[in-house]
Amino acid sequence: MLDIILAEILVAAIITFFVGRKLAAIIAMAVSILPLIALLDWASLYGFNIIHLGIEKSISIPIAGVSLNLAITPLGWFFALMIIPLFPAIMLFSYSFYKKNDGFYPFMLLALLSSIGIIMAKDMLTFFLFWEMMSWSSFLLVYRSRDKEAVMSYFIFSSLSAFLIFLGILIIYQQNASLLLSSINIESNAYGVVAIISLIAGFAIKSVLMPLHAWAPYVYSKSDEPFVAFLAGGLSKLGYYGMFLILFILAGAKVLETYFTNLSPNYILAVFGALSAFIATLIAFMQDDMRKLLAYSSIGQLGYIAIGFGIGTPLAVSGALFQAFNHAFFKAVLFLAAGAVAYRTGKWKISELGGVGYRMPFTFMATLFAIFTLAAIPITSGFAAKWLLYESAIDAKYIFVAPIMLIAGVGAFLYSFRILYGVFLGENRYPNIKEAPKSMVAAMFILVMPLLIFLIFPGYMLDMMHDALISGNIATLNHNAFVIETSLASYNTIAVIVALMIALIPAILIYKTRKHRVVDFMDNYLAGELPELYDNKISMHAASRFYKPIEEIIGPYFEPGTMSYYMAIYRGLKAISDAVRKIYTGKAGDYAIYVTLFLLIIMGWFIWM
Amino acid sequence: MIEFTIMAWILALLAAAAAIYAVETKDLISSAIAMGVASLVVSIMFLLLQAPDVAITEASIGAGITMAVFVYAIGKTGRWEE
Amino acid sequence: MIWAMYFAVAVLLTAGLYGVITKKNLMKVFISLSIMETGVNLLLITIGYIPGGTAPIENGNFAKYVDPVPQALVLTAIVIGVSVTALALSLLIMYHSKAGTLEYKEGMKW
Amino acid sequence: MRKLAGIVIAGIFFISMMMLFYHLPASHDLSSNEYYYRNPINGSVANESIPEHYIKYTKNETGAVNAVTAIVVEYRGFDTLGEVTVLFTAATGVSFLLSLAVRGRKREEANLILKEGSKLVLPFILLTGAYIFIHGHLTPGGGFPGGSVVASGFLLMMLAYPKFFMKDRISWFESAAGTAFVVIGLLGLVLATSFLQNFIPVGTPGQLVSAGIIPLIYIAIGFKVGSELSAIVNKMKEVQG
Repeated sequence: MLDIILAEILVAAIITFFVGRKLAAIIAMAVSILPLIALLDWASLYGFNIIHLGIEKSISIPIAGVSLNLAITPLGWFFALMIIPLFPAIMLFSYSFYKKNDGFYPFMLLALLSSIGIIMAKDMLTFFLFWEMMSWSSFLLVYRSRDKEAVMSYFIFSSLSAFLIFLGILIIYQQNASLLLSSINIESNAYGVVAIISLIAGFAIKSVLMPLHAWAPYVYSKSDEPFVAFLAGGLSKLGYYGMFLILFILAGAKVLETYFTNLSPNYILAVFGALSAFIATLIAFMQDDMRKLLAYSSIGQLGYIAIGFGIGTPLAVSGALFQAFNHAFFKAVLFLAAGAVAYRTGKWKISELGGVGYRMPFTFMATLFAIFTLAAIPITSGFAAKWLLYESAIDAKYIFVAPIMLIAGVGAFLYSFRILYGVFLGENRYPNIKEAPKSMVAAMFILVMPLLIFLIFPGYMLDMMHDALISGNIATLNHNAFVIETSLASYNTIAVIVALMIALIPAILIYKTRKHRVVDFMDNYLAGELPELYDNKISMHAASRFYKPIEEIIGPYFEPGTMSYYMAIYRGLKAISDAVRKIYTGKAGDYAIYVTLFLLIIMGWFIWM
Repeated sequence: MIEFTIMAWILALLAAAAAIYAVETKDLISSAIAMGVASLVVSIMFLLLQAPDVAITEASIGAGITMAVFVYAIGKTGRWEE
Repeated sequence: MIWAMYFAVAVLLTAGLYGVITKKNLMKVFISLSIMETGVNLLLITIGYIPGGTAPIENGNFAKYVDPVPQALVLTAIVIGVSVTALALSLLIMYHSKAGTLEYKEGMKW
Repeated sequence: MRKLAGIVIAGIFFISMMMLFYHLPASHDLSSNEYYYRNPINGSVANESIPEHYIKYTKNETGAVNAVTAIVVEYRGFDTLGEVTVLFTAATGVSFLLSLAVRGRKREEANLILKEGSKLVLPFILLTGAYIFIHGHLTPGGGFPGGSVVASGFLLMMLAYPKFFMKDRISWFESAAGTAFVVIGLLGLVLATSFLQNFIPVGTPGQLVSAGIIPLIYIAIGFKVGSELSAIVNKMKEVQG
């Protein structure tokens, strides 16, 4: 069955290359239904008896003398559950998004194929082959943007990632003489540690952990939104899949702990995650481009997963996986919503948008819910995930990480507010646009559904990840459908909902009783200050530099940007290369002398041996 | 076989002299012609080494066409080396 | 006889090498390279020679043949050599029509 | 300074070259161990060296009397195709580079004796060239020597008649010959088992019509080399300095 899935996606990728845009979208959507059905069937393995078709669970495909071993592992199943469902919805969205079929669908299908291959891989070679396939198919999708910075940075960082992963795999092979995940045992010596660190760094590039994130803002903000939705939602999770594999299933975390007896490297991972969450959040609310804002928001939200993996307690890892699942869906919805807004208005800059929500109410609703989840407003599933993470950080006494996470959580609300108010509410600048096409709206609402389900039943999420955690030697939390019990406290959905209701009552009362009037946009309370013009718009509007005071305080610290450090490395390398190049004088005679000296050495060696 | 050996040494000295002249002279046309002479001598040496196929090729190409190509090119660029 | 051939090879290679190292005229450099090429061809054929052997052509009375493999190699190498020389010379002609000279100058990259 | 360095390096090179030759195996016996064929992959050693095999079996395997021809066309036919491709590429490069320069220049006429003499000699040179490449499998020579002889015949004409010009016919010859080579190779793939394999009966060794596809391919190579080299020389002559 697995081979049929892979084969049909491959065949569909070839077919979609030749057919028209609508047919291509339908084909792409149709072929992604089969893995989805298979996924639901495989659920019976891990506690959810949804359908039972008796589909095969593992396979070896011999190709050119090497066999690709694929199997459904609990971890792979959980990650498949968060990556594959994105695909049909995104295809539904792009059904009306694209004006012509110019290579989007084939490479998207290849990206889907390779991500299935990655999460089902039973040995490291298969993993690496599909990883490379994922890298180049997504590179070609990035290349469609024709943006030099995006293309170059994605290419360089992808190559670096592939190099680091390959290095790690080679060291592991050298130690074990086997690449099967089941028989790998990483030794606790310098080589093993180098392998683990290089693998984690390679995966961190794909999952945009902070010092290695430099490609993401360019790529996320310049590529097509449906692809970015899949990239940010789905493909970035593959990096965390790899990290989970190395840290817990192959027991890399324990290896690191035993090797560095006096220092916990996992703590460093958590700190990187926390810095990622904190700094990216601060940068995010200074952005004017909606897609760039979402890109930094992605970096920040994905940082939480690294924090969870770094802390490594059952509570933290559960929270991290929960956060990964939520992020896949809400970030896909947000990027799709950005695409829908741009589809109707042609604008991405928040300062040029405004009032879109009045004309596109369904898009607004989907975005609103996604943003609630993103900002971890209570009762959403995002709140549950962050609750577990905060609690784990406090429980593990990570006194540096926990406060940073809390600040970043507030920051997430600040920038999501900009999207809500600056893009969808406020001055109605686009009175003549229509609601996004039905397929786009449908796609966004399909993606919101899982978030709603896990809002009410957060326990189901823990059920789903139960076997994955067990396979990584991590205990699971006590829970039922509504209540998650932890060592400090317990998270009870019903209690939260009731509390929120009670809190809402005064809010509603105030809203109802207080007399309010609709004010003109120009009728703002300037408090005596002269309206400062910014792009011919009055600066008090949320759309234009809403957080100007904060920007002025913290902005200078982020002025150089991460890219400048990479540029410094580049300049250093260039200086070294120029020095080496001095040998090449440009005189034929000099080259002849070099060659002759080399020959003389060889001849001398032959003569006097 | 001694006559072959003597002939080979004579040819070798001829080739050596032609090659050294070709490298040392300032007149590029003479240089190209000396190179052709060296090629021709070497083609006779190929014959002595029992390689008739190579000898024919070297005679017509090394002594003929390469030299012609060089002479044409020198005619386009300039005869004297500074 | 072999030693005469080896001597010729060594002189041809050395003369060509000396020309390439010291000469500043590009045309002279190519002439030197051509001489070296002849030397290399001669060396290959000489290595394949067997004292007392005849040319590798079956003539009924089988005696002792020289090694045919270097001959086949050199046969094509000569033809390739002349065409590549012609290519290089046409580049030189182009260069001359742009720069007006073939002498090496400081700062010239090629 | 540079001259001194050149003399020193060249002197050392000369001395070490001679010492290296001194260390080469003195008796070039094909059956000595160093010529044995060792398979680089599995380390197995064959019973006979490659030259020995060629000398012993060429006549029976290919029907060609001339072992060099058999190696060039039959045993190493694919390499020869590559070499012909290099030749073609170089000729194309020459013609492209020189087409950028201005061409055509008035030259003075050669004297009468050269003109009439070359007119007289040209047929014989062409005949010799054709003989060489047609009899490539029987006598010394073949496509490469024959083609170069033909080209030197045209070179003589170019020297004698400044207005002698090869026109476009030459490229027709060249492409026809190249195509013939590839088509014969592909026929080998179709009619026999692999590219450039012999698919014609070998015949009696020593006859003109024998040795399967070797004469055909060598004739094609002869035409190709001849036209290619003529074209190169023609281009070099036509360009204005």
